Amino acid sequence: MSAEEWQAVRLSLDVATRSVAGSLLPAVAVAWVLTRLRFPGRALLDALVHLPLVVPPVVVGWGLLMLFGIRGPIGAPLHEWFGVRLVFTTDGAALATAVMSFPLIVRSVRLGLENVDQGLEAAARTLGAGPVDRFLTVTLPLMSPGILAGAVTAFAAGLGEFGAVITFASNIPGQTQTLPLAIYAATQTPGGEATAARLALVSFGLAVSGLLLAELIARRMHLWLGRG
Amino acid sequence: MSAEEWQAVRLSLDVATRSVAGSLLPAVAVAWVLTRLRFPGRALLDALVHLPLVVPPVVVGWGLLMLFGIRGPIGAPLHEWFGVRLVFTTDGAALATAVMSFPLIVRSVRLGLENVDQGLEAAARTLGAGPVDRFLTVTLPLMSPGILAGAVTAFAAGLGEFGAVITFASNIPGQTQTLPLAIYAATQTPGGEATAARLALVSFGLAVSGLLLAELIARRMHLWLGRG
Amino acid sequence: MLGVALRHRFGRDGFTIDASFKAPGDGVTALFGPSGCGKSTILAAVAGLLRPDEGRVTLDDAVLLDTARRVCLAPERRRCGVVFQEARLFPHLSVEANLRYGLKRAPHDATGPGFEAVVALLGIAQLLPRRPGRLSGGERQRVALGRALLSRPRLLLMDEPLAALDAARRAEVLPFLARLRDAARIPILYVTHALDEVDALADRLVLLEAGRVVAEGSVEDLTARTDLPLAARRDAGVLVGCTVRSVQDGLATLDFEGGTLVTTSRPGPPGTRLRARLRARDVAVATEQPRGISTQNILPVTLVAIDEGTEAGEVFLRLAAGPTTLLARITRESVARLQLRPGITVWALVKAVTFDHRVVRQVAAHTPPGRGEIPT
Amino acid sequence: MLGVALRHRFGRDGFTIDASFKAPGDGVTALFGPSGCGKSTILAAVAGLLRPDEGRVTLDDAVLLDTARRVCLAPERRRCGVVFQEARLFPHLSVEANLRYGLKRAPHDATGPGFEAVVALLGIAQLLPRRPGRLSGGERQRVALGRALLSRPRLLLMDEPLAALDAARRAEVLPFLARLRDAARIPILYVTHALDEVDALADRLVLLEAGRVVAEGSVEDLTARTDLPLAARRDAGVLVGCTVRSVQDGLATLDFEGGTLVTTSRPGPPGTRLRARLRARDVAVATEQPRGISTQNILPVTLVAIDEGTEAGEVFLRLAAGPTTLLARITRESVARLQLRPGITVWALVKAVTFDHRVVRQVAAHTPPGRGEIPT
Amino acid sequence: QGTQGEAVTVFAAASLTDALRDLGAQWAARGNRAPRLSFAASSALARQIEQGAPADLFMSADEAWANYLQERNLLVNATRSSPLGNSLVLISPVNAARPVTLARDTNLAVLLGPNGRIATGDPAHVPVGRYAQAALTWMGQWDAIAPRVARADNVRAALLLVERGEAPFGIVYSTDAAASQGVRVVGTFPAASHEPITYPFALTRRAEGNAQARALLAFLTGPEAAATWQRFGFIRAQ
Ligand SMILES: Nc1ncnc2c1ncn2[C@@H]1O[C@H](COP(=O)(O)OP(=O)(O)OP(=O)(O)O)[C@@H](O)[C@H]1O
Ligand SMILES: Nc1ncnc2c1ncn2[C@@H]1O[C@H](COP(=O)(O)OP(=O)(O)OP(=O)(O)O)[C@@H](O)[C@H]1O
Ligand code: MOO
Ligand SMILES: [Mg+2]
Ligand SMILES: [Mg+2]
Repeated sequence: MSAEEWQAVRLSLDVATRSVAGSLLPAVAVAWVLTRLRFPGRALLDALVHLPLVVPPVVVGWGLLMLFGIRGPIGAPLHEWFGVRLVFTTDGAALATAVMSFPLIVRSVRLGLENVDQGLEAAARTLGAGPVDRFLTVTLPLMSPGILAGAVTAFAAGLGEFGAVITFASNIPGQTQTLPLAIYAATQTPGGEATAARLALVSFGLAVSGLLLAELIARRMHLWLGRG
Repeated sequence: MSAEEWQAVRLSLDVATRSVAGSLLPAVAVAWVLTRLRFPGRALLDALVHLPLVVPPVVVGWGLLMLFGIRGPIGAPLHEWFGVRLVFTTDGAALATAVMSFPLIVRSVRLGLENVDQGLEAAARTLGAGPVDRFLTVTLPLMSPGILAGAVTAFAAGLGEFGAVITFASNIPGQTQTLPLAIYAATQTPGGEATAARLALVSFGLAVSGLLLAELIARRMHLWLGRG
Repeated sequence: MLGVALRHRFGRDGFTIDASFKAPGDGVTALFGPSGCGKSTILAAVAGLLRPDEGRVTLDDAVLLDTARRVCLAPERRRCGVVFQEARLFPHLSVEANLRYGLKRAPHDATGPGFEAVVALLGIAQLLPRRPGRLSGGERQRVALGRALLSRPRLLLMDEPLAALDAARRAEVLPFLARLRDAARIPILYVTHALDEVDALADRLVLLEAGRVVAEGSVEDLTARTDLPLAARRDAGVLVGCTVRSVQDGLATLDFEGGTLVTTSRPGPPGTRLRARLRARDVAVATEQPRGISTQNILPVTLVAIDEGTEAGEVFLRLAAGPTTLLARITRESVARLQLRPGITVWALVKAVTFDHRVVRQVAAHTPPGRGEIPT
Repeated sequence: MLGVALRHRFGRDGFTIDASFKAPGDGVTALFGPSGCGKSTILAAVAGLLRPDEGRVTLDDAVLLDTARRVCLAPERRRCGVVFQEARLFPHLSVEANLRYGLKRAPHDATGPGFEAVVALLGIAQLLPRRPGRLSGGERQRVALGRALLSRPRLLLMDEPLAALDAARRAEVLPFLARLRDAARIPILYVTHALDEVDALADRLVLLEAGRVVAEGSVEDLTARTDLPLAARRDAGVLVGCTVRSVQDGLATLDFEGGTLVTTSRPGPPGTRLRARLRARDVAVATEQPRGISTQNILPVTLVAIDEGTEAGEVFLRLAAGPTTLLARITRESVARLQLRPGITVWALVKAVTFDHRVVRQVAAHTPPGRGEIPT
Repeated sequence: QGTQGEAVTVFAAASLTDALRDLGAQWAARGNRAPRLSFAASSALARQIEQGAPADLFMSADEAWANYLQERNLLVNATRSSPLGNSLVLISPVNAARPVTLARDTNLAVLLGPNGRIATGDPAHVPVGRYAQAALTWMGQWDAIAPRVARADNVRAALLLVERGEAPFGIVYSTDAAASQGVRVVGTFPAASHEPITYPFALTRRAEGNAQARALLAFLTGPEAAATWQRFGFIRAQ
């Protein structure tokens, strides 16, 4: 593989990792809110979370560009006050990836949360654990298989994220040209099929490694939760 | 909205529904195999299932064209023996959508399955229920929240699927021009923002309706499973 | 006849089971032992839910498991009805559907109690449309019991099925289980901590400790021994086989080999064979015939031996009433005061009201029809 | 003092609770009633896990719940230790971490039994590193018990905590609970089906049926009544407060108001105040003083009344030994034979071995230190 | 000059990919800092530039998107030129290629048969599709052919559909047709049948004072590059 391709691999891993790391916490919070609270705007929040899933990635990228671009309502103050620029940066690619995979994580986490026996939370309450305490010591560990599954899905999806990234963060080698963008570039080149296939295989290999690792962790987790 | 846009809406619903309907059964089967069986090729199967997630949708579409095109190893016999052609057809769009959302369903279903108390399956065994019987009467109902969640995710993702569809099935109004393709087309035109935003809103509305419906079903399901 | 021989170890150096015992072709074999001694594990292996490292389980001519010959029948083909320690009801099915689950899957030629009979007896008629999630702990266990009974099993495995029932419900369900056993003629393996359940149900006892069989035998034999952990229980005592001679004004007269007993329990019509537990602590002795005393049963017996008691200050007197052995638990001080020694004749005193009617076993088939009747 | 008044209905026309009762500031109040009568529901409402339609729960000066004033303290602020019917151990934590969960979160100034003492007493030292998934049913419940004890609660709620323990373990844990109660001086609400647990632990009884309180009062008062469902139990009988006079050769002499009793149970050193259950079925009467009989306790008593029994052929004799009431369950036939009638003087006979040592309650503080000692 | 300083960032239409890579390498070989090349659809690139993308050079496949940026004053108008041209061709799979004469009366519908489709870019937004629509309209065929058009996302996707035999015909640029082994050009649309196919290049406003960027643009539009453009099938714009 060429140096540029290696760079794309490293960048893909970097972007996928950052995106998962960044979206995990909000995803858990949103999942908890959606599962455990009943409030008027709940359905709307649920729908908003799913938005990136239902519109084409390119449109998501376009929306992000409108919001986070230096002329956008969020991007402008970010840029002016903090000098932060997301468009065309690796962080921007991670943001686009995170937004795209957010519904996937939330779904997984919710499923994990729904299966937490509320009797155990009740037991923790009677033992004096307040809301945050029992969430951290009981709910969170018990929902961790769902979180792990969500993170893995998001990581895998992050490795493959294309439309939103190319639209929002552009296709800049070394900064935003992730593996899927490189693959795309290859398919845009006459006779690039072989390169595309090779890069797709690399992408696949990365995902497989991630999955295997997750499988190992999941097995330990199940043992740990006494379900082994 | 124009007649063509209405058509795109109808077609999107049609494609998403067909794709979910078609992939649900295989997804449950694959999830079961991955969760409950230990066999040598397991990790590979797991990875294959995730493949559409990790490579860009365009590449998936390209791969599908190689496989299911009339010169492809699957498409050729399908065409010759059964006269079935997938490229340029609504079925083809559904196939591409199904392949793209397959990993999402499988993940959800697995999470649902992992949370089925195997003690209940053991109880069913002692009551004389064979493998298929107890799967249908105990495992399947108990994992149904996972299946529902998977179906909803897949439906929502199906409404937004773009890259694989346009590459595999092309953009043929009335046959394969789904909502995301129309939205995409609008964003590619200078000044098309308004149209794109309007169509995205429609797409969003559809997804919200689907989610609300699913929420209702899920609530009933939880009551039904005695978790209410 | 159920034959069980198992050897299993959890993990590399975890808990180890090494037990073998037999259970008769019909009747109840009680597994008795302290918490964590492996009772549930044994049941799981018999049901086929746990595959032991080594073992052989046979039921009459059928080999359910033989690790040596690599035979291991699937649980669904073993037809073992299991009542688990936790009810394990299907949460998505109504109580009625739970009950019918096994019934539907039973072979068509299998006989057993009918749906209505079981529902009536377990007092769960008003629960039928509910979901298990809306049941109390005791209600749940009753439904689990019904579900297992209705699956028309060849073998019943019960793991403390009555532990969650209240006394009244237990008293009601126990004779039903006893009748079921007599009617169904299938072996029942029964795990319990309660001696009254053993009395009402068990024919054989398997005493377990730390995964091993300490003693195995008929309930009568084992309960008459003073060297087993059983004797330390405050309710230890012998079981005596009797036949009802007459019933009048709430008082029944029972013949046993070696004498007659009067009881206020209602053992059924004359001719019924039953089994009464005479708890050692309920038996007093007198060296002269007591007069003007409310105690109805005053039996002339021979003092055979004075065994060590399980508490300081207590002894067991081994008394012979004809061929029947009775045990009396009295104070060491009384032995000295009354100058008791082996060989002398004394009177054994047993109050008529100490015979709980659930300590008797109905062997005759002349059961009057009624609620909970088992149509076979 | 715990005050409970609740009204709650499940669904539109489901099960309805309408109960109110009080529990003293220290000591055990047992909730007693058939399966499904609402015991667990009441505990849940007191713990704050169920918000009743209407109700008021007060603990000393603290109002835990008052729906009228819209007060509803969160469960985690109520400091109620709860032992659930199902153990509800945290599956992802080791047994040790489970035990320490409540301990860590207890206020620093709260006192209670120490970690080692609880572990030793419940016999769970070898389980500490394990996961709950690898425990037997009884082991699980023991850990749950320890976890609740270690959370240093102001109020303990126990839902059949010993149901899954074997007799030996129960006998061992019961006095621990009793001592805990005496040392901790917190109210305990205790749900059970077992009268021996009531004897060993309970000061007050609340009898429930179908969500309503049938009777409420001290254990002594309620157990001496023959008109309550309690009397139908085979182990019904009065509780008598006693003081140990002397202990010698495994025999203890107990003084009570109205006489003296001899028992082989080991009630503790002289001066210990305790409570003995004299089961009605264990008490016989004689019209002339018996001689040459092993029975150690022969008390002159006055026959006060002959109450209807709960079985055909049986009656309850209400006997006065000084100010103390005893119940004897004898046959109607004996009443006729011995021409018993209210007013006459008779001898009440009670065997020394019928006093299980767990039927006594240690009130004095002079407990010899030993295993399971509670450092406060 | 030399290799110091920030590399020049070029935002270029995906259809320029291979030629521009080649030219980029040549530029670097002359001792310049290699440019950073970002390829995407012209539309995406234009929007990104609008949102402040650090692009120094914009090389569009379409005058419309260059106009879009120019209207927003994001291009240095003086630097805008359209040095490249392309021609529009009809292609067939290599094994089923029969020459077709493309004139005003050619009946393409007959050639397509009852079920055949003609693959090209989506006329709604892909430039090649727009040129194809114009050409077919010129031929008087558009109304008959429109329902039979397989609208691809980009030129290469249209090419792929023909290569794989899914569509018996496709309309693409001659540059793409030349690069593919799987298709053969069966006809070239008359230049008059559509607007000239041009590729507008310009400096962005942000690169106004960037000498390197200016130099690179000069190189790319200059005579040294012309041979390379030609090698990849582009023609000089009229
Ligand atoms: N969530 C619920 N919805 C409807 N009914 C319920 C619910 N929970 C309990 N019940 C009903 O309320 C009644 C009281 O239940 P509860 O669990 O308090 O009984 P219990 O006295 O603890 O019985 P047990 O001794 O069997 O544990 C039962 O009839 C039960 O079916
Ligand atoms: N999966 C397992 N892995 C390791 N140890 C286990 C496992 N299951 C049970 N054990 C251990 O094996 C022993 C026997 O457990 P079992 O459940 O058979 O006990 P039991 O006799 O039924 O007890 P109880 O009366 O309390 O229900 C216990 O010490 C338990 O901790
Ligand atoms: O009959 Mo006793 O137990 O010596 O009083
Ligand atoms: Mg067990
Ligand atoms: Mg309960």
